[in-house]
Amino acid sequence: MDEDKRITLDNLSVRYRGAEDAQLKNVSATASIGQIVGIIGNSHTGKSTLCRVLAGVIPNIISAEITGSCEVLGHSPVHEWPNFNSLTGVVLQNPAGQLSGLADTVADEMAFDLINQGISEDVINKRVANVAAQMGLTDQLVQTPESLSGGQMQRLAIATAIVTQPTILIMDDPTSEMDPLGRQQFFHWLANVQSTTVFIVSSEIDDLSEIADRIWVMDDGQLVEQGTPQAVFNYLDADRQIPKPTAYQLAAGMNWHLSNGALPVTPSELKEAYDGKN
Amino acid sequence: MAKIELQDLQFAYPGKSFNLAVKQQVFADPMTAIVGQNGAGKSTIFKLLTGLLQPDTGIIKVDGHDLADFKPVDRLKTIGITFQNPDDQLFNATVKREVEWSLSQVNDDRDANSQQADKVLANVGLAEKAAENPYDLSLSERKLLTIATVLAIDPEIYLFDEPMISLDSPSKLMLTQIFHELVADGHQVITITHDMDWVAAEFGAVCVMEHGRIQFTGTPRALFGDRGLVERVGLLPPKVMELTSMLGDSRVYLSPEDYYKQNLGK
Amino acid sequence: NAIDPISKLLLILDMALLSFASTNLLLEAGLITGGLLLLLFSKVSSTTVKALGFSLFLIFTMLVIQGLFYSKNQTVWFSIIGINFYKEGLIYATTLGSRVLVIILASGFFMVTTSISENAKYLEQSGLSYKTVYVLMSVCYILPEIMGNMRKIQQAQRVRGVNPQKTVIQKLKSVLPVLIPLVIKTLDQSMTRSISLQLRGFDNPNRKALKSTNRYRLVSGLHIGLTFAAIILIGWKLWTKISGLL
Amino acid sequence: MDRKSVGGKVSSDIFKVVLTAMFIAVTVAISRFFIIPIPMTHGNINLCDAGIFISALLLGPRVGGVVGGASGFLLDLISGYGQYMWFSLIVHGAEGLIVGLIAGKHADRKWTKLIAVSVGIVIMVIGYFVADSVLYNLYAGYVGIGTNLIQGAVGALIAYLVTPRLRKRI
Repeated sequence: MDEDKRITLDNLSVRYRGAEDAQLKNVSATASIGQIVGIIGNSHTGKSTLCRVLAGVIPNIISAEITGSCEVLGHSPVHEWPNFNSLTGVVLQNPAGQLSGLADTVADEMAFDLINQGISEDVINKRVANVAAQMGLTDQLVQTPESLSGGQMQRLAIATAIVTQPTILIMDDPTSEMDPLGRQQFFHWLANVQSTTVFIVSSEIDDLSEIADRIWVMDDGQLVEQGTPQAVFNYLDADRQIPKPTAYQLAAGMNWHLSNGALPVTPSELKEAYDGKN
Repeated sequence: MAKIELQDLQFAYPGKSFNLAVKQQVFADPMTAIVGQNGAGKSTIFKLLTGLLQPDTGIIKVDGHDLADFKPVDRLKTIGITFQNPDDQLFNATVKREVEWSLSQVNDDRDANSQQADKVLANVGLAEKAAENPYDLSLSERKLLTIATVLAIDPEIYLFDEPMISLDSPSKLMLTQIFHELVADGHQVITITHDMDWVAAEFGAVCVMEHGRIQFTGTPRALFGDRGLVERVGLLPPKVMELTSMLGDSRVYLSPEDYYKQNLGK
Repeated sequence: NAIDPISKLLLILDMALLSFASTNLLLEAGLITGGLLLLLFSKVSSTTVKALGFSLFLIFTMLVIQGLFYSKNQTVWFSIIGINFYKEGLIYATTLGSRVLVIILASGFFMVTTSISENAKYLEQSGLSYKTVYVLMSVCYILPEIMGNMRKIQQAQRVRGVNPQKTVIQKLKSVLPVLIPLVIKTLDQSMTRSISLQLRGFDNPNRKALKSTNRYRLVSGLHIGLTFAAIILIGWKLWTKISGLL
Repeated sequence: MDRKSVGGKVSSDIFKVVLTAMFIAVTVAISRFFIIPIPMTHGNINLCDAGIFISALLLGPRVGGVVGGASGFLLDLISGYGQYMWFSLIVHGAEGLIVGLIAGKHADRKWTKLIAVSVGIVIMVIGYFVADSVLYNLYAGYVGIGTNLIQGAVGALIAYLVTPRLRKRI
């Protein structure tokens, strides 16, 4: 495969200044362009740090000792910042903290990045309308950002990240404050995202298994499993204390196997295994 | 178990169109979940129960006594609440002192408070962190700490506002375990949550809210059996039911275990 | 909306200075009517009404206190249930109250006619660095957010037994449990926000200041005229003070 | 967010810019919630000095000055004490600037802190004495000295209690 179309982490370690332990320890992983990579793991296992490295926040904004290499589609977030920054859209954990703090309305907030890039007003208006429609915020465009609910705020944060049409999208637990319907819509939207490479940290195991091309499992700063959702959840050690998808649990209890012998992790796989059994 | 009763409760925020109206409601099950979309009035009920808001009309009774007559200390000992965001309440220099501070609001005996704090911290798995600054803990641990500050006082009734948000999966298991222990000890637990899988698998009663009204109270099995209602109030059934209905089975299943029980060996 | 923000500020300054320079109640009344008219012709918001209500209450307490205790009180004007209100004090308090009202009305006019983003755009266009504009203007947006955080923290602490409502001691005791979470939360949010602003291209050199949608008339003329008026007023006030001393 | 791992490692111009704006807002917010009106001076006792001292001690003279001036101004504007706002801009601004200057790089030392904050209080008290005298009369000015001293002392005490806990997080 062409080297420019891959995401490669090679022996990546990160230690924050003044901290005793490394946050990331010898992480090596690969993924390809256009894939959705789901990152899972328990609290304090390095998921957020990994996101920060992929986004170039470490070491460009937060200083840290970093060894090993990180190449994203032929660019290095470590060495090619701010060039790399223009390719990425980032959604951090705390949605309210990501607002610019200088916008009358939701529409102004979405336009902030584009104004900073010096894009013309016509283009800005078009893109804002388009993104608002995607995120279901069209009715909220004229409201003030503070008046939004937690879930809407998260959708606004996502909107501000995708309005610049990034080729790489990095999201750290973007649905924590959404209600079930909002979350369902979000993952539905994400499944239909085209020509964008997505890294997403989430604890929504079921939704991730359905839409992700790769799953990376973090534990204590190390990347302990990586592969397709089916492969990862079939081999994941129960000691990791990470829940399995409901489809997997159902099939495991009922002994419904796929033709390749593995247990299903997505609804369609479950259907396949169920039909094969009955 | 203490019993909460709402009678002809009415509340409206000044200047907003939202109003809450509950004619008659008894929280009879020891483990009740309050569910509904954002803005349905779930948090408003909690604020009324904790006295942060006063009802416009109607009364709230705990074991037959009007809540408005409770002294502040008695109220703390009767109803304890944890909010969604742990960072809104942590301010002491160490984890242990945070718990002790809560205890000092109801009890002056320092030694007893210190012992109680140690016991509770061990209970939520934070014993090793007792001397650390609360803000050095992970989000999941901070959330457990705020829960510990309430557990320490050991009120009769526990209110939890979205306890599962920002907990990782081992902590979720631990909290569910704690809930069952509380219920076994004769406490009542009332929880606001969006997590339908959890509600279906663990709770005895569900109370559905929409636009400031209580639309349904009953068992999870009854709720999820009424697909029309579930859809109308903007809820999703538990994931296991989404899967089984895809497989052409329209019965109610509350968890994968529930499915095995009903289908294995047939 | 044809007046630019700086001219409006200068206008406020002029009105305030004029009301301080004079002790003539008729002039004060005129200024108050002027301020009221300005406000009515723009748009009256609920916040201005609230602010006005509060200052009227303040002025009322002023009238009572000065009417009773003003040091130059001599002539009894009227009495209520045996308590004497003096003419000198009441007149003095009316003068003070009018000044307060003039300032508040003029400021209210400024606030309702100028949106924050209009100010921000104007300041950026007039050559201020974007960072300075950000500090000055983002406060207006951050404030409601912080107030919201504060309310949430207060509630969370109140159900733990903190009661800030009754005595001054209780109020003081409730300061730390609210202040510390608030400041730490703010630090946290500042960090997220500064990371996010950088990611979103805050210091991008390509940034183009947005064209303000309002066209201002007579900008330089107004500025010069109003500044000149302010200087004259200050000069006049100083001169009367000095000549009073001589 | 994971504070232990990140605290104190973000350093940039933008961080200072954001912090300044945020601290102005925090100062106004806390002052709004703990405000005791004083009818005799037609003013009030509030906690804005605590916020100003904290900002000046933790973040230096420039931030201290801006936070002081802007929060004093805004606070008066929105609390209905509009007659004070221009005075507050100057008085509190000078207060924050000077406290930050005196505390300088040794804001951890007890005595430096104490001296800096005392000078700050003196500036504030004198400033408002002038303001009260101009706005009303000398009598109001004298009454103000007392209440402003109390306000300054309370602010200093709170800043003293809070700053050590925050220092390592910036």
